[in-house]
Amino acid sequence: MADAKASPKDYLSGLKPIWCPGCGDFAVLNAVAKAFAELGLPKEKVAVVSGIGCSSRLPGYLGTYGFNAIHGRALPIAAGLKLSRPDLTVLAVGGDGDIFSIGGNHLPHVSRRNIDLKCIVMDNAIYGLTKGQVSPTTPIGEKTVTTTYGSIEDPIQPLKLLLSYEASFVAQSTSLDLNHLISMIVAMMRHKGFAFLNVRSPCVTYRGKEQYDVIRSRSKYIDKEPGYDATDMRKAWHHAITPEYISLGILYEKYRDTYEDRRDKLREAAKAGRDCTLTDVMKGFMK
Amino acid sequence: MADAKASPKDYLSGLKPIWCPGCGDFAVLNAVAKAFAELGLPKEKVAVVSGIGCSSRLPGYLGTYGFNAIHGRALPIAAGLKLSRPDLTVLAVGGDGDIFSIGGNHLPHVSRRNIDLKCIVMDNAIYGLTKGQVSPTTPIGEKTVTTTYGSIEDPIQPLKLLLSYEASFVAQSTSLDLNHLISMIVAMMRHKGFAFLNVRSPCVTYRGKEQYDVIRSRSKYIDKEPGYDATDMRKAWHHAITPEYISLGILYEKYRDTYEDRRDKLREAAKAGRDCTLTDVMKGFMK
Amino acid sequence: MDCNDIIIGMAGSGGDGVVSAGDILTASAAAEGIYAIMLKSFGPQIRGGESSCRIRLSTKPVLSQGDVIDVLVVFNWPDFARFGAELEVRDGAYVLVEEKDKTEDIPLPNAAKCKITKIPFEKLAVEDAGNPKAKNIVTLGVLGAMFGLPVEGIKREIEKKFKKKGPEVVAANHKAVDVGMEYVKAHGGPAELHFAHSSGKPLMALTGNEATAFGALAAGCRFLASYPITPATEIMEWLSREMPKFGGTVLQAEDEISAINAVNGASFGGVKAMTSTSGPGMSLMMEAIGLAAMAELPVVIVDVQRGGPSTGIPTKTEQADLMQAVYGMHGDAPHAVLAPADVEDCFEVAWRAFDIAERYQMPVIILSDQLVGQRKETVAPFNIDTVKVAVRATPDLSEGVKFKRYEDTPTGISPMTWPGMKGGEYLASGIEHTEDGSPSSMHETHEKMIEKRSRKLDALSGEFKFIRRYGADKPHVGILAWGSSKGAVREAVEKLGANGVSAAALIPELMHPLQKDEIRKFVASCKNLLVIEMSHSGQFEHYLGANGLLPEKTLHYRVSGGRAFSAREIESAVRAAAEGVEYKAKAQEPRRMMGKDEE
Amino acid sequence: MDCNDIIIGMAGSGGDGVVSAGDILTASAAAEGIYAIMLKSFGPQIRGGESSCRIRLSTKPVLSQGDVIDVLVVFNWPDFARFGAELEVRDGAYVLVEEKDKTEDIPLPNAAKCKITKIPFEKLAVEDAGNPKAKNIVTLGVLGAMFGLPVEGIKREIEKKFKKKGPEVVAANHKAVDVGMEYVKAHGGPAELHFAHSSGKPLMALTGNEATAFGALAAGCRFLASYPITPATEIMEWLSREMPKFGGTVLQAEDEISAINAVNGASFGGVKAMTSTSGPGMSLMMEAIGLAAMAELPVVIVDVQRGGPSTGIPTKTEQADLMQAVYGMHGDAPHAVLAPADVEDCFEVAWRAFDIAERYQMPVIILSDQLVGQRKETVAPFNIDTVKVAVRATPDLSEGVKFKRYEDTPTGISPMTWPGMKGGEYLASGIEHTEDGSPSSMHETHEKMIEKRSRKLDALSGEFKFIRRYGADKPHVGILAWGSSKGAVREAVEKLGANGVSAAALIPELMHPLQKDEIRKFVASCKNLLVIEMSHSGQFEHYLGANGLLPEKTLHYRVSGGRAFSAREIESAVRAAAEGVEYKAKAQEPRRMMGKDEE
Ligand SMILES: Cc1ncc(C[n+]2csc(CCOP(=O)(O)OP(=O)(O)O)c2C)c(N)n1
Ligand SMILES: Cc1ncc(C[n+]2csc(CCOP(=O)(O)OP(=O)(O)O)c2C)c(N)n1
Ligand code: SF4
Ligand code: SF4
Ligand SMILES: [Mg+2]
Ligand SMILES: [Mg+2]
Repeated sequence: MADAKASPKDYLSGLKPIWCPGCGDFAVLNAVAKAFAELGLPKEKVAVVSGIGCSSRLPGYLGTYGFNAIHGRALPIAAGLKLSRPDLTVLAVGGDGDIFSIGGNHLPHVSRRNIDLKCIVMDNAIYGLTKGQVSPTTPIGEKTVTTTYGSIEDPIQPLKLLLSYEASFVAQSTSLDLNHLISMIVAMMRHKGFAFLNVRSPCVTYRGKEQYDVIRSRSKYIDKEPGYDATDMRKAWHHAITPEYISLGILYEKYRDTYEDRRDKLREAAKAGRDCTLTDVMKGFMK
Repeated sequence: MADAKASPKDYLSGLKPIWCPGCGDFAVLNAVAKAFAELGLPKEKVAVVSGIGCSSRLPGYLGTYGFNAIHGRALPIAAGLKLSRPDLTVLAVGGDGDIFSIGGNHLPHVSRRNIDLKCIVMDNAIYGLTKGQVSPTTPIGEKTVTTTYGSIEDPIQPLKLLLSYEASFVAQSTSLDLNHLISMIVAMMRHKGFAFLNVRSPCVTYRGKEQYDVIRSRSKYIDKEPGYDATDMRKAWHHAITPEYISLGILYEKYRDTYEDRRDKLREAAKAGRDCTLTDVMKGFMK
Repeated sequence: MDCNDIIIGMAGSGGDGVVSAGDILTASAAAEGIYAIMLKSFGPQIRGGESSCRIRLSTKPVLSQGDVIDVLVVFNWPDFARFGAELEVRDGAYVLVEEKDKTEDIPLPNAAKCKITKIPFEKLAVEDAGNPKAKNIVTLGVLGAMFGLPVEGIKREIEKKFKKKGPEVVAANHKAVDVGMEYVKAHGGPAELHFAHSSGKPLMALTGNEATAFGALAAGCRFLASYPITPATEIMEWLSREMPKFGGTVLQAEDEISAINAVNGASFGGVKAMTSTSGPGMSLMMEAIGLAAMAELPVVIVDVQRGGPSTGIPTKTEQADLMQAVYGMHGDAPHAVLAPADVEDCFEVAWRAFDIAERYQMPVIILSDQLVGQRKETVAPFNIDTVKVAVRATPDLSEGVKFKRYEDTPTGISPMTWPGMKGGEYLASGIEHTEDGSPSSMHETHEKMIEKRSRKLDALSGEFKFIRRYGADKPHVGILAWGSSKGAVREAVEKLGANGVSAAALIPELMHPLQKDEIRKFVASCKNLLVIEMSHSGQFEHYLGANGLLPEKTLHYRVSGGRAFSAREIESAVRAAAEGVEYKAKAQEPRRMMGKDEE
Repeated sequence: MDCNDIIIGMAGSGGDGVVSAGDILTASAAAEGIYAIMLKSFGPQIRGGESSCRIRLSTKPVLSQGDVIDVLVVFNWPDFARFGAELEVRDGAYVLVEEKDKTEDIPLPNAAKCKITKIPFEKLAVEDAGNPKAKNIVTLGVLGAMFGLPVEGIKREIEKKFKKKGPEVVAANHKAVDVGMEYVKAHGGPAELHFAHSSGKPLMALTGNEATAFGALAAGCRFLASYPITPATEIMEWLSREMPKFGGTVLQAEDEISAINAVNGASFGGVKAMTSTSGPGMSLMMEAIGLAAMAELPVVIVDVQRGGPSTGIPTKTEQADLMQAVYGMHGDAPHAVLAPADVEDCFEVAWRAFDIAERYQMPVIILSDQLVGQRKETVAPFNIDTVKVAVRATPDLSEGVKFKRYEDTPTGISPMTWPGMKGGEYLASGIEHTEDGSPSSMHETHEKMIEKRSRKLDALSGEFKFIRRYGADKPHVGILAWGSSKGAVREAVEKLGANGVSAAALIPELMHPLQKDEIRKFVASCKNLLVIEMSHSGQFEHYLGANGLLPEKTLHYRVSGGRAFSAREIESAVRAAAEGVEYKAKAQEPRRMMGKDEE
């Protein structure tokens, strides 16, 4: 299946991104294309689904199948696609507003079902496309166009949530380190089951260029520590909630049956060894 | 404020519940009325909001203000009510389908905002009112009318979720122990901030009377352990996820500023020391 | 007196098993080739509350649940009272009551005109059949012996039903039937009223929801994502059992928004996909249905209507989601709406919905309702060979040909691809886009693409005919009605015709886009026009008006939901319309019987 | 040549500051008592993309953004091209371009007929004003000197705007104005076209969204829960700043479903509450709006319409959420819909929406649109004293009087309580209920209560008049239009009247329930009827038809959204209608200029 000669450019549509100069999402786009190339994915077998937001423009810049859908619904669309087309590689992407705010209820359910799809959040801690409103990851106290006097809400901690949802792969990276980002995307695509990657991707327009410095100065590559065991939930938890640094790397990865695995068994049970026809089924109405 | 002569009956509407004989929700209704009486709440200052489900019928059986709304929306309605009427006692109630499935996205946000309202889930691990479909807390493998061949989804763990959402009070009780249930409700009502109580409340019709035995045999009163410290998140976590027993009691309670506290400060900041009139504001349009 | 059309009603507490008795009776009718419609009704309690059923049996196809009851069995009068107008009995009806009931206490307005028969149901069950729970089975024996119902068929159904529980259980229940029959023989014997029938070709017994689910399966639907909701859940329940046998998937989603979007995703993947819901769920789906319209994805949505607005009356029917189904999305979002009118229709409408969705690449809403969705009917086995399994138009992907996903074509239909097709990669989107799928905010693009998408509706209404006409050619009164009203309307039209009143009815099943020419022709042929619907605000009438189809003077007969139309009231409405006046339903008498109205 | 009505357009890249120049110009007009309407337009880029604005200045109140541009400033032609038809210039217009631009490359179809003037904007800013970013301010100086715009006012606005940044910044910008003015003096001096005006009473400059927010605040709204969405977000932004000063709360909810339900909760608590959104958010709110209708809660919902369906065109206007606003809920859910037609209206409509909601206890939808919501207008200060602050009807709670929350009254309005009122405890519910609020699934209860709720609409349409009529008494062509179309329509009617074409227009602002009598009267007075709207499918026309208000022959002029109507095209449509024919907008010429259409 792998195509040896794949180059990242093959995965781009050629449409010029309308992101602001300096936006972190450029790096994510590049990393996705490079990761796809590294994995040699046939591009007609890849579908990238997004909601609405600056970040959700990403599928339009890829040359794979893409679906730039509605705000917050990348995950259920991706789930429906993957469940009915298990042969595809399905990636959902979006922003922190898209996936944690309006779309927040899809995460626990897609995680517990362990559907074999991937999700990248471009977390800029702001609503970019709608011009700078507070998001669920915006720090408390921050002034935005809807928090004139500073936000009074504690933000969510995405990694902690995903761990408690039992996502079978939880990682974090940033737009500042392209190579790390690529490696994380490659790893998540190789994982079997639901994989989640939070990317700290600065919005230079509404959170300022300083975000680059903030992220750079506070990053820590946790899985580069010798002996790091990504199957240790307690450690993962610790790295997810520590206020000291921004944990980068695979915090947690543990395989378990996917929804698709279990469904295959269920189908076997339903068929009970024989192929069923419509006529058979109709007979059920005659008892 | 407290009314010394309050009796539990004063808090009931007198309408006969339509729950099945043996349903766990009867105990919750009784416990709520008893807790209200114990706290001596003036009944016109109490509002109980619910969604749709067997459990959501509860407000109709109380003599306080009640709102039996739509499926999944008890929390945002309660939040809007409490935020605009901070003088009231506001309690949201509902089922596991109501609050964890369709309404699941309101929990993280009401928790992180720490709005001073209370939420009781009557968790029967099934959809009762709609006659027995799988719910997000139904154990894997269980056969229901929508999982003919056994459920293939891992259930969520409510207490774990609420802890990761930073609810400032997280407790669990059961319909089997009325006194414990009352004490938990009293404690949650006394807590300042968002308080969450999961009640294991058997659905005898769709999960069988055996549920009573299952719960009875597996219960453990964790906060009766000597020296139990409810502010220790790590311990709370442990009790929330342990597969060995069903933890009963207050797993976690820690005070922090409520949304209302912070909003009061915000209002002061906005006013900047002077009362504002419509004419003042209109002048803003003339710069 | 022989009859070939009989209506039996039963009411009791949850434990009395009246619905289960009704099911057995209906199934045995099906097996004997007797036509039947069975309606069930429950109180708000999940268990132990009151329940009732009414079964109409006939040697000819039955069109509606019928008007007044010929034979009524009541185990408990307070329970009966909760069903009010649903169980009205005719003068001269047989009313079978527990021995202990006092005749003078029977709260029927026309009790004096009924044949009250006291039967010790309880005692027969406990003492003679040896099982208090067998009261309903004893009753079947009684009914069989008294009115000539197919007792052997009933016994066969009992055998099928209890087989799994072992031969003793079967024998015990057979005995209960015999106990009932013997009691009749010993006490007055068969009644004068006798259901005359002979066995015919076996029929199926199924509900509209089951027929819808089966129709979808037959059309090739292989993905269903739904969220439980009364009165639609049986579609998901049935498919969760049957779909996996065909390699399909049924997902109980976390909510309706997730359900419809998963369906959008599956459809994007080239798989036929559906969701099923009722009013409250529909409301939540509006945004994503609009997405399907914009992204031009074939999806099927079933709305089994119930009483509204809001939570309304979940267990009872209404026809007040019509405007939402047609106009509920923001913006101009082309899609189709189909309405089944009976159980058999559900099958055809379901597969046709897929046929339209897949060929026209748009959402298709099946607007069913509780009355068709949850009633059980006996119908001849479906002819599976009639089902068209639609295939989407795909483009030429050969090298050098530029593929434009949203190409502007004369029909508005653009050949489409889906993942896996090399060279067919494209961006589906809910944002306005050019022919090649790139986002655009230009008015000119918008005008062109909105025009293209709407053209599909013209193509559809030109090609697809799905409308039914009954009755006289140039009627004195012409009825426009839709959906589940059809049964009572058709029955009324036929009765009126037999009685010399010239009436006709037109029932569109393709509700959107409407087949305007057909409706105009019909309207022109009628002297008086009467619009009949179960919507207090008159949604259907407004909708016809919106399409410019109503003459200046249009009469209407509308009620809110919560009950089924009877042919009798339609007759009255038509007779009034013949005089040019509007008919108002009388306040229902049985209402006075009830104690407290709250549930 | 003196004129008192001038239209200025500017286009450039994000960094060029054309919108900010337009804002300064508009604000200075307001301060001088000059009437103005300003439209801005942006490319899809958040930053650095193209942007444009057009400002119409007049000594008399301006009704629309105007047709063709008199003075155009273009910094960059590719940017200009993206705005296509939005910036059409008249023959003879002044076109100010960068010195380096080649006249023969100017891509205006009528370039040869324009007065092309080359000005070294860039150079003046960099070299003379000493700041490349001051190009837009230099331009204001140029425009002021060339066309007689209020330069002193401009300087005062600059002072206000830059005061916070210190006197040096103010001085530098003042200097930039001077640089522009001096350049004009040195090179050819003032143009022939001269905007003749004298200072009048100062006006306000604000957008429709701001006016809506202010109207709500004035009506006593103290709770807003919304979710950001273009083009409605400014309502939340403005209130998040002002509401806390009045002790109110603004919650940015996690989604629209949460927002509207929080509003339901606040209203249940007796507090005036509102949410603001656009099409996609409206779609998500349908279920909870139906709940408010059923539970009879006063809530206000603002839908600032944008291009649809689905995500559509978020930044541009359309009038295609009308049917959803009226018919989008499942079941029969009585509510009202109001549509503001200009910025001033937004204020009145907002407070009236609360007045209706609170007195009739039902949801009221304000159907605004991007064109009124985001355009800036100068208007006279609002008369706050006209605002009625509605108070809900409360019941007699004295001992011994039984309080029935949903009492069946002649108007359908039942006095209500809210938490805190002793003895007024009740259960609000979305399930059908009896007068005392207990759940019921009886048809009889349903019929009675649905009747009661719908009666409120009769009471409202009887009592409340909100409709406007312009033009001749017995017009040759009568126009029915609504919302933001009003400006262009009214302007066209006035122009046509002045040119001897007898036209009139009726603009209902209470869109639901419609004031049928008024509309009927109007229709009867017209020789030809023309329905004008910005919906490709003709939602308004369908809606009028649904209400039985259209004569057999009705003409229409409809386009999809993505642009504003011009008075000129309305004139053409009316002239065609006078001949009994329908007018079709020509494919817009400027379109050909564009390279790639995608954004
Ligand atoms: C139902 C709905 N609500 C709101 C919006 C408006 N909207 C578009 S994008 C967006 C949020 C953008 O923030 P985020 O998801 O963080 O993405 P970013 O732009 O920051 O990448 C919002 C609120 C919408 N399109 N649809
Ligand atoms: C929007 C919407 N979707 C679905 C339903 C149908 N419905 C009513 S209650 C319910 C679930 C009941 O389960 P749960 O919340 O666990 O409450 P329980 O009955 O078990 O107490 C569902 C799916 C509805 N009323 N509204
Ligand atoms: S607004 Fe922010 S997130 Fe959006 S493109 Fe610009 S920098 Fe990126
Ligand atoms: S169905 Fe279950 S949850 Fe509902 S009332 Fe009966 S026992 Fe209780
Ligand atoms: Mg963001
Ligand atoms: Mg439950």
